[in-house]
Amino acid sequence: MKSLIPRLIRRLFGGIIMILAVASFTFFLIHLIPGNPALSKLTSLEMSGVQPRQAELEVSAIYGFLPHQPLYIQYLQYIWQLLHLNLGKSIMYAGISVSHLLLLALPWTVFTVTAGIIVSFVVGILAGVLIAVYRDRWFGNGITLFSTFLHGIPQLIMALLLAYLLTTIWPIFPYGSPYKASMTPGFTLPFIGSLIFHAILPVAAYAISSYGGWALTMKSSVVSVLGDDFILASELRGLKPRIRIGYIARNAILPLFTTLTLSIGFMFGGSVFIEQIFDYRGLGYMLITATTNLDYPLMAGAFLIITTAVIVANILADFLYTAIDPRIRVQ
Amino acid sequence: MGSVAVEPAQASALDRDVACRVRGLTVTYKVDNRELSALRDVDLDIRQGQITAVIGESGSGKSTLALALMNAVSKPGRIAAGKVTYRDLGEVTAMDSERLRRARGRSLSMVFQASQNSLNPLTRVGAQLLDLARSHDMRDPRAVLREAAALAERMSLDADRVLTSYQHQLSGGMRQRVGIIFGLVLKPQVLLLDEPTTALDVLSQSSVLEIVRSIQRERQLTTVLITHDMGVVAELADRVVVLYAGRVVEEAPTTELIRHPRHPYTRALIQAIPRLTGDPSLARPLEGQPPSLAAIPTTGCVFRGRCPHRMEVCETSTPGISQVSDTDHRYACHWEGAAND
Amino acid sequence: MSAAVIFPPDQAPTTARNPSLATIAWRALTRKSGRIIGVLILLFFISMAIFGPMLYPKQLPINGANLYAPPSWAHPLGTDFEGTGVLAEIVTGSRYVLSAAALAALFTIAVGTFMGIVSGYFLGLTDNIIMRITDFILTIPGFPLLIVLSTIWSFGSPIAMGVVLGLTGWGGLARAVRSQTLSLRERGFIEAARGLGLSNGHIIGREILPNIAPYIAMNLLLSVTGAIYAEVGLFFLGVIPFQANNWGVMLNLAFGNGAMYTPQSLLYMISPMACIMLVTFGIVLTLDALDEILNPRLREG
Amino acid sequence: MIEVRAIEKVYRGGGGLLSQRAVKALRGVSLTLKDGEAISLIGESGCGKTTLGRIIAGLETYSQGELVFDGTPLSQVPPGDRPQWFHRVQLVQQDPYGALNPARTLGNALVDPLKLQAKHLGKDATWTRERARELLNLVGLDPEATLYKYPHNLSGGQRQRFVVARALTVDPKVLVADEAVSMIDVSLRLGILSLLSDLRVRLGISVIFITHDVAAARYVARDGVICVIYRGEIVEYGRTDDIIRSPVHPYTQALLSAMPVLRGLEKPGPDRFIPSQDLDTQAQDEAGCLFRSRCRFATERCGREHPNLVALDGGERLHACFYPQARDVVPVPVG
Repeated sequence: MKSLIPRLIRRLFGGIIMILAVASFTFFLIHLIPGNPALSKLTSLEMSGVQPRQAELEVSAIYGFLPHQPLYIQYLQYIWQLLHLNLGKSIMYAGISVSHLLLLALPWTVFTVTAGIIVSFVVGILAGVLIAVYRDRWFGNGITLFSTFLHGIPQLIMALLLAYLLTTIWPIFPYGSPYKASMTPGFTLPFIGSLIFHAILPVAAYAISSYGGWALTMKSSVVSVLGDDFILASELRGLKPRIRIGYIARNAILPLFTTLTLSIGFMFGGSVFIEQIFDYRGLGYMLITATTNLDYPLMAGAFLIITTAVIVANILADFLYTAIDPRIRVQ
Repeated sequence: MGSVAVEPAQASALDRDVACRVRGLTVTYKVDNRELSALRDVDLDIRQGQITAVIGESGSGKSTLALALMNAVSKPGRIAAGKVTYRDLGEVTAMDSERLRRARGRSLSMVFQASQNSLNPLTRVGAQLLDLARSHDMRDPRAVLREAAALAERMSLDADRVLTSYQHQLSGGMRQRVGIIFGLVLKPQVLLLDEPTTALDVLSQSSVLEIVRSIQRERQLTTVLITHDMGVVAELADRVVVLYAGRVVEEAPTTELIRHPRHPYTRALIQAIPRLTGDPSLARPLEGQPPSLAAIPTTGCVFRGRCPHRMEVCETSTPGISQVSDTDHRYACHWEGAAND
Repeated sequence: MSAAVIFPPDQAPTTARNPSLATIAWRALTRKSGRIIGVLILLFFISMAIFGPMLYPKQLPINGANLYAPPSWAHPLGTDFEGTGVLAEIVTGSRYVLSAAALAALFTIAVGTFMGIVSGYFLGLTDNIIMRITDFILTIPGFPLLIVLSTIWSFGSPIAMGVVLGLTGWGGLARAVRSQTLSLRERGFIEAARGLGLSNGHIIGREILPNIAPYIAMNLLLSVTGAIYAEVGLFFLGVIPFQANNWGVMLNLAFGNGAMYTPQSLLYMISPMACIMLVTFGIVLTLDALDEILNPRLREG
Repeated sequence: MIEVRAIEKVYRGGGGLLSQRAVKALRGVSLTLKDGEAISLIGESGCGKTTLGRIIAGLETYSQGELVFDGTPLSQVPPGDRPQWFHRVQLVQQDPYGALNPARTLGNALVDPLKLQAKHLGKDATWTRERARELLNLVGLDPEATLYKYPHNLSGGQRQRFVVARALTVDPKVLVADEAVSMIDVSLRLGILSLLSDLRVRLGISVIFITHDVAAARYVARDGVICVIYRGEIVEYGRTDDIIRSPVHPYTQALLSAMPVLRGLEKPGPDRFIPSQDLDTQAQDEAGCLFRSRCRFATERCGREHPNLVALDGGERLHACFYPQARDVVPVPVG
C-alpha cells in the first residue's frame, strides 16, 4: 500500500501539468489563427462605435483575455479565467458561455464512449479467449479473420456503414437524433427506452471499431500466459480446471489495462465522426461545428475538455490497473 | 571385472524395490513435418525410497523425461511408444485426464527449475496452497497450510511472511524453497526434482540440497532428480542414469559410477569437471558439440560423433546393454575398453 | 574427426552465399496465397493512383438528368447526386489519397524512428525530454488535434497533409522503437561494440537499425492505413478546403447532400468505403509476408 | 599493469523520490594485476564482483578511488581519449546469446572492429581478412564454417569462443570474463576455461575471471590469485593454492564448503559447514563485520568493530576477519 499513494499523487500531478500544457497550446493556437480573431473582433467593435471600455469587456468575456495587452499578461488572464472554469463565450451561440454549452454536451459523449468501451472490452476479451482456446482449429481461425477484418475498419467507415445500411437500406434502427423528437426529455421510462434504442447504433460503431483490437490483444495475451511456467506448474500440480482458468484469465486480462489508456483517447477522438453522423450534440459535435463556424472560443474549449476527459480517464484506468496488480501494489 | 550382455527384462531384478518402471519409452516431437525422437526406447527403474538421478546435458532429453514421467508431454511432442508404470498408481501413460490430474500434485509431485516461476504472480503463496489443497479434495485445507508452515520453519523461512507473500517478494532461494514446500505438502509418494538448483547462488544451492537430503532421508521418499550437474548428483543421488541424445548410455550406483565410469561419455564428462583438489591440468575438455534434436543419428551409437574410441561398428549398430558382472552397473557401448575401468 | 558428424545437417558448414533478398521475398510471397492477393491489391491501387487520373478530364462532367443512376456501361458504379460517374470519382480521387498517405507514412516513420532510437540509445536528459513530448502527443486524441490544427494551417495539398499527419502521428512508433532499443541495449552486443571502440553512428546504424528494421517496415505499411483514415476523416468532416477530388470529399458530399437518406445511392456511398477497406486489406496481407522477408530468424524455418 | 585503488561505487535510487536510498556496490576495493597474470574474483551474485569487472572494462564509472593502467590514472585521461584507453580491457559477457547481434553475420561482427584496428595500424583489407581467420583459428573455430553464418547457427560453446575472438580483435592486454561459462553446457565449460588459460600463456594477456564457482576459479587462476568479495569488500586475498588449501575467512570457507563433493573420488572436508541463510541483498546493517549475521563464528566484537583487510602473518595473503583460522572445508581425495 505504501507505494500506492505517492503513485496517485504523481499521476494526478502529471495530469494537471498535461492539462495546463494543453490549455497553453489552445491559447497560442488562437493567436496563431490567421487574422487574429480576438483583435479583429475588438477593432470591429470599436469601429462600429462601441465604447472602447465596453468593447474590451465584451472581447474579454468571449476569449478570456484582452488582445492588445502584452502576450504574457494575456496568457495569465487566460489561465486565471480557466482556473475559474471560465472558458469564454460562444460566438455562434451568441452570449452563451462555453462552459455551459460543453457541460450540456459532456454527458452525451461520456455516455456513448463509456458504453462503447465497456461493450468492446467485454466482447473483445471473450472473443480473444475463444480464439486462444481454439487457435489451431477453423473456429478459432474464423474468429481471428473476422476480428482482424473489423480491426481494420476505421470508426468513420463503421459509423457510416451502420447508419446507412441499418437505417436507410434496412430501416431497423432510428436515425438522426439521440431520442424520438416528439418526446419531452425527462426521467420517464419511455424516454429512457428511446434514448437507449437510439444509442444502439452509435455505441455499436464505437464498440465494433475497437472490438477487434481487444480480441487480438487478448488472444496474444492468453497465448503468452499459457506459455508461462506457472501455468504448466499448475497443471502438473493437478489444480482443478476451474482454478487454472481463473489463474489464466486474471493474468491475461491484466496487461490489457495498459492498452486501455490508448483506447480511451482513440474512442474520444472518434466521437467527432460518430456524433456528426448520428447527430449527437456531444463534445465531438461541438468541436466540429465550432471549427467550421469559426467559433474559436467554443472550439478551444471543446478541445480542452476532450483532452481533459481523456487524461482523467487515463488516470482512472491506471488506478484500476494498480489496484489489481500486486506487483505494483505491494513492494 | 568382466561384462556380460543382458536382456532388459532381466535387468530389473526386484519388483518390490521398484517404485516406477519405464519400459520402451519413446517420445517424439513433430518439427517441420518430421518426427524427431527426444527419447528413444528408454528403460528405467526408479527404486523405492531412493534418490535416482538422471543426468544429461541440453538435448539429452532429460526435461522430456521429467514430463513423460507425469504423462505431461504436450504438443508438438507425444509419447510414441512405451509405458510408465508406478507401483502405487498403475500405468500413468494409460490414464484418463481426470485420474491423471488427481495423481499429479498429490501422489506424483514435481519441483520445478529454480529459474522458472512456478507461482501465480497475482495470488499470495498461502492462497495458492489452499487452491492446491482444494484441487485434491483435502478435507481440511487449513491443515495443509499448517503443514506448509511447518515445512517453511524447517527450511529456516519465516512461515507467516512467506505464506502471505507474493512471488515477487521472495528471493530466488526462497522461491525455490517455496517450490519444494508445494512439492512436499501433500505428502506425495514420488517426488520429481527438475534442475532444482540451477540458477541458484552457490550458498543457496548447497542449503537447498541439504533440505532435500534431510527430508528425503526422514520420509524415505522416492525421488527422481533431473540435472546436468554431476556435483549435484554426487551430493544427493543414490543411483545415476546417464542420458545422452535421448538414450540411456549408463546406469549405476553413484559412487560406483563416479569411481568407475564405463561409457566414454560418462568418462569424459567426469574428466571435464574442474575440481578443488588434485592437479587442475589433468582435467580434459570434452570435444564436439552437444546433440541437437535434428541431428541425432537414428542408427548406430548416438555418441559416436564425439567419441575418441569410435569404431566402424558404431556407425551401423546400436550398442546393446552390458552389465558389469555381479553389480548393478549397466552401460551401452561397443568399445571393449569400456569393460575395464 | 569428420565435420559432418559434429555438425547437425542444418548447421553443416557452408561457404555458400546467403540467398539474395529477391529470392527470399519471392519465397515468402508464394508461401501463402493470401500474400500474393495482398500485393496484387496494392499494385492495383498504386497503378490506379498513377495512371488512373490520365483517363479522365480534369473537371468531371455533371449531368442533372442522370442522378443516382444504376450501373451502366458509361458509369459502371452508377452516378452521384449531380450525375457524375462514381467510378470516375473513385479513380481520380485515388491519387491524392494514396500520395498523401505515403508521404505521411514516410514522415511518421522517419520522425518516430529517429526519436525512438535517440531516446532509447542516449537515455538521460534527451530521453526524458523526448518521452515527455511523446506522452503529450499520445495523450491528446489525434482527430481533435488535427481539426484544431486545421484552423491555423491549411494542409490541403498532399505534401502539407503528409507533414501534418507525420508530425502528429509519430508518438506510438517512437515509444515502441525506444522500448525495442532499450531491450537491445540490455543484450550484450551493444555494450560489446562500445567496448571495442565502434562509434555511436556505427552502433545505431549497423547494430540497432538492422534489428528493428522489420518492425519499422511493418509500421511503414501500418502508418499508411492510419494516414488514409486520418485524411479521409478530415475531408469528411469538412474542416479542410477541398483542393482536389478524393475519397474523403466524396463521403463528405454524399453525407452533406442527403445520400444517406436514399437507398438508391448504395453504390455511391459504398464505393469509397470499399476502396479504403480493400487497401487496408491488401496492406494487412502484405505485412504478413514482409515480416518473414525481413526477419532473418524466420527465414531459416 | 592494472591498479584498482580504493574504488567505491554507490548506486542511487530505488524506493521513489521520498525514500532515496544509496546502495553501496563497492566499498573501497584495491587490487593490482600484473601483465599476464590471472586473478579470479569470487563471491555470490550481488557481491559487487561484476561491478568491479565492468568498472575495469570501462563500462561503468566509479564514485571514489582511482583506476590506474600502466601508471596512468584514469582521471588524467581526457574524456575523449577514454574509449581508446579502455581498448586494452575487453569484457567477455556471461550470456553468449545476447552478446552477438542476431541480425548480422559473424563475419561482419568480426570485421567491423578489425577495420578500426587496421586503420589504427595502417594495414589494408587483406590484413583484416587474414586476421579474422587467424583469430577464429586461435579460439578453435573453423573460419570457413563461421564467417558467413548468423549467430543462431552456433551452439552456446561456439558462440562464447566467437565472443572471445571478437574481444581479441583490438589486441587487448586484459580479458575480463564475467561468469563466462555459467550459461554453457557442462560438457563444454572446461573447453572455454582452458581456452582462457591458453590465451593467457600464448598471448601474454592477463585474465580477470569472475565467478561463483570456486573450482572454475581455481582452474583459470591456478598459478594466479583468488580474491573473495563480500558485499562490496574484499574479505580474503591470496595465491590460489593458499586460498583453496587453507582459507581463513569464514565466508571463503562457506563458499568452499558449498562446492559439491564428488563422492567416490572425494570425501567432505572435516570442517565443512553449510550456511543456511541466504544473502540479503537489501541488508542495511553497516556497523561491524558485514558477514557477521551469517557467520557461525561471530562474536560480540564483530558487531562492534569493522574488520579491515590485513596481512596474514605479515605475508602476501590478506584477510578481513578478527579470528582468522584455517579450516579443512575442501573435499579430500580418496583412494
